[in-house]
Amino acid sequence: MERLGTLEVKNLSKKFRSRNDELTVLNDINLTVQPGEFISIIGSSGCGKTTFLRLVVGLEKGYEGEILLDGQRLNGPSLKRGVVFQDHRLLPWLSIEKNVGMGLKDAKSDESRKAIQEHLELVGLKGFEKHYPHQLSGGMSQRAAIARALVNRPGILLLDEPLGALDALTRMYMHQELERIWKQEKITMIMITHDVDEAIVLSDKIVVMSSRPGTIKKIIPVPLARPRDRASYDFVKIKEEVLEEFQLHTEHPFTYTI
Amino acid sequence: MKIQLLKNKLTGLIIPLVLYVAWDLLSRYELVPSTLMPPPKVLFETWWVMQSSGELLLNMKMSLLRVGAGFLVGASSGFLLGTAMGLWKPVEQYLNPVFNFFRQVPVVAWIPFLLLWLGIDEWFKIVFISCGAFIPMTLKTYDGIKNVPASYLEVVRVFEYGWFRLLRTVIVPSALPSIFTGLRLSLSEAWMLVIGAELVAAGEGIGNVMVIARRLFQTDVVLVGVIVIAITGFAMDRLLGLLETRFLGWHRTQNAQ
Amino acid sequence: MSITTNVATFIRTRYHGLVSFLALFIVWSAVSHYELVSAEYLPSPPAVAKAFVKVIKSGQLGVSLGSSLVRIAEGFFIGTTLGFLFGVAMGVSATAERLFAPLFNALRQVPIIGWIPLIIVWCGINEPSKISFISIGAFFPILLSTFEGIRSVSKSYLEVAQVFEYNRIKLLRKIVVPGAVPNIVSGIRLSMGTSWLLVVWAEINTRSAYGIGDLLSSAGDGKKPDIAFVCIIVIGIVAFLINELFGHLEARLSTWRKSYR
Amino acid sequence: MKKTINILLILALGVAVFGATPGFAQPEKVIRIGFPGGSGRPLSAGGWGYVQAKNLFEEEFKKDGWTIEYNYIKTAGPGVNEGLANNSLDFGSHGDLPVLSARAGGLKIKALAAVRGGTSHLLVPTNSNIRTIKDLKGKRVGVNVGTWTHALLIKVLKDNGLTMKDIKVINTSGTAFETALTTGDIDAGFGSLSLIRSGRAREIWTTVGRHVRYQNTNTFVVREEFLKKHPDIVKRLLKVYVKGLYLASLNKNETLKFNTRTGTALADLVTDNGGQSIKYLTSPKLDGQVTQQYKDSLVLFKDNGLIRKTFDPEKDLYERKYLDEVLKELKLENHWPNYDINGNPIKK
Repeated sequence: MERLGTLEVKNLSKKFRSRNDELTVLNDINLTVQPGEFISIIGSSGCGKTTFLRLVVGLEKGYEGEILLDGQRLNGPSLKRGVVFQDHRLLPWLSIEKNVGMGLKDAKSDESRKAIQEHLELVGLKGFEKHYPHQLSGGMSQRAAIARALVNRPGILLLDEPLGALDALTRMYMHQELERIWKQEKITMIMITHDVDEAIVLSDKIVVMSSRPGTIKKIIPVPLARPRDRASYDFVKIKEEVLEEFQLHTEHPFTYTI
Repeated sequence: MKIQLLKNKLTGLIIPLVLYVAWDLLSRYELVPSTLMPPPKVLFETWWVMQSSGELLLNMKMSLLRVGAGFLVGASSGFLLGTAMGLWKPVEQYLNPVFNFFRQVPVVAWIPFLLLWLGIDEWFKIVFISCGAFIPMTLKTYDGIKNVPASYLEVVRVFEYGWFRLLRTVIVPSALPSIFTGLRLSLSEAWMLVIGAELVAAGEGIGNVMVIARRLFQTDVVLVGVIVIAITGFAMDRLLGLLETRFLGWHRTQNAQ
Repeated sequence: MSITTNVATFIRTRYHGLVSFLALFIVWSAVSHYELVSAEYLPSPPAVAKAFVKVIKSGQLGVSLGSSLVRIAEGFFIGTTLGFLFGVAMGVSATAERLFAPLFNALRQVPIIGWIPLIIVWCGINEPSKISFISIGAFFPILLSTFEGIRSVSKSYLEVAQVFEYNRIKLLRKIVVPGAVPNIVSGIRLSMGTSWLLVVWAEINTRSAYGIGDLLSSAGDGKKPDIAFVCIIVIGIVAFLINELFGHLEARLSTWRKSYR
Repeated sequence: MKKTINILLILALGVAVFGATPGFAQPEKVIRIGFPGGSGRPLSAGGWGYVQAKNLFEEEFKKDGWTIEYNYIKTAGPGVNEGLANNSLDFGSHGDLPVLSARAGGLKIKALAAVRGGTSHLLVPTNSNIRTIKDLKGKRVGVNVGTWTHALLIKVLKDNGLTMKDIKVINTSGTAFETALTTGDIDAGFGSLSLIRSGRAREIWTTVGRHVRYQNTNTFVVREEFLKKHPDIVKRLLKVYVKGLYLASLNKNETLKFNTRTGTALADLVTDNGGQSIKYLTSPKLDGQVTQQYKDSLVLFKDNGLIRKTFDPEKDLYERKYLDEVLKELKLENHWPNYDINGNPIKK
């Protein structure tokens, strides 16, 4: 199966209506993601980045503008887009193997079995097929969730702060793993994060969003060779550039969540 | 460590033992009339007579059959209504208020009408037990389905599941702990109500044995009846508990963490 | 908000429920109007309304309800007091728990209705038997909830208290019991609900001069289905009120817990 | 929060103190007599009705502050036993099965006098095709378990070669029995003439005109503990009672008239007891008729599992001392003859 995964977002706006109020969450978002690109979206909490992601997944309905995946307008969730949530959301009553196979039409066929096995290997969970989620550590659970999202070979993988709940060391280890998976699968990834370092380590481009209403402030390319060195001069420079965006455009400087 | 544990267990036996000895002495020396509190020895003898004559088994069988029928009807219809209300908004909107209204009325209050409508035979007893078993089952099934975490549902929406697969992989397993609670509540309610039904309108059954014994002034038989229904109720609950651990191992361990 | 808007909101939010009740009422009226079921088995709505007015006017309902409520209050008081005391003792002291837990666990297995024949033999069919019966029913929920409530008071609070060198009484008063209050109140709610059910059981099984259960069963025996119907409705309403009242109390006393979480 | 708890506690305490006192207070100087009774009847049948209607006990004990409490126990004889067992009754007057089963179950009571002449009718719904007792086989029979009609049913079935195992016993009592019979929930059962008169039932068998062993022979019993504590009160009470029976025996018509206050029509009373001598009906003597019948009953009850331990009534039940003294003091030793097992007076 050929993987496409070009995402085009044109003039996207999203409003939430409560009884009396109307709240604009996203305003005039324009973004193009090429196949195989790794994009991070970074912004302070409440800037609408999660809403944006949910719109792309199709879990949120009703928007103005256009979201096109390989030229087709999005309409509800689909297997063409995988998603990994911050909480791993593995079903506690299913074994890891079955959790990973959740997205497959017929999880019992030889083909599916193979796909599950491959993806478990991909995320480094071989040998844990029969385990249950509660028997896994946080990092392992998140890896299982990634395998689950990838198993039907979606064109694009959306990650909603996938490493947010992990401790610093595990997180750094997971950065390597994620990069490896991304390279191996050659898949488009869009990740939401709070963590500037994480974004620079992994992304081709960093989308910086500002809040109320959420708009794209700046798109910062990261033209560094991989694997990236967190201590290098270029790395630090990009980091400063990203941080500067916040300094300048945040009304409440104390609400950083960096 | 082990000795301490044993000691702890033994402490628990002190009060029952003291009570037992007090009971034995009081009734043996007639400080408490043995007509009200027959001595333990008499109870064992009575139990043995009832057991060996087959009287106890026969009546237990009748009661258990009734509980079985009433529980089956009540719990399964409760499961259906709970599921329907949990899954379909219109059903919930129209039926939940009515259900909530009727569940406030204790089943016992319906006895005169149930007797009027159904007579004093099996129909009355089974309907009565079913009504009692129906309510906790409906509540717990409905609760369980309503409380399926939205986060799990979102995961599945991405996978484009049909409703049947959705039900099978997510909704039912997620609601299962609550449904099991419903089953246990429903069964203990059924067991209580079968005794109640047999006290009100007889036929055979362990409740009826107690009524007749009461009327023939055989307090020992009444007491044996109380003990037997306690043990049976306990055993039934444990049985469901075992089933629960078997099917819901993931839930137990998850909660224990 | 004005009354009309209140009513409008009520109707809008409860619309579906109201429709179902209306439908039920229409079916009931139709069935009894066309005598599909004889009035002996199902009294018509007007007959029930008339019976309602009659029992209120004659004072029968008031006296019955009053007697039942007094019975509940007595049994409930005895049962909950004992349950609370044992619950606190078992919650605070491991020895008390080890002493009493097996006994109560065994007694708890007797379905409450199973006590009826024994209690009648022991206490007769008058007030004492009814009150003992209700007491037994009210005892266990409070015992369990108090015990669990106290046990659920987090160790970290106890450590805080240790740092402040609280003595046992102060510890109990300032930390343990307040921490257990939400549990205790939900136990009280459960006990109260059970008591209401049990008073009806007790009255049906032992019969006395007054009581809502007595009114119900004598109406049922005496072929006065309209009065029996009134009783069922009243029993339901009281159960509902008890539930609401104690639900509110529970919510109020547990607010700190919610906001804390 | 603390305030709410305090208020709740005070409320609960208040209710309990206010409510609990009348419930558990044990009255002193009250003589409590229990009778089997349906819907709160004001009077008993037979000689008892005379004693009650004339307020004989009340007048006797008024002067020293004792009050009399008549209790009509809806759960009939077994209910009277329960009252005696848990000290809420001092005296009882109930049938052979309840008295004998109580004594067999260890209830400490003594029989002071006999109360004779209870009747009953085996009824079926009007449209039933049951004609004879043999037709009852496999049918659902309403039985007020533990009362004398329960025992009567066993006797009647035995006469016809049947046992309780051949019928389906449905435990019903009082008004529940009448309802069940008319709705067809039961096929037969012992009841009163009023059901026949209202056209709701038909009689297939009756105790009226039959051998006295089919009739109910009640006994007037006292709790042993009360007897030990107040032998004088027991004797005085018995004396008044016997005096009442004597007066009743002199005037059959007045007695029957008092008995209509139980709610039974005069015609029915005449049908039930009219054929029997008033002397027989009022005799308190624990004579051969009573003792022989009770002896036979004990065997029957043991055989049918109604009692599990038999005993000697002469030793454990009858207390003739007081009755003998009273009769002597009243000079009524010869007013009532001794009756034999067939209900015939024994000539001296």
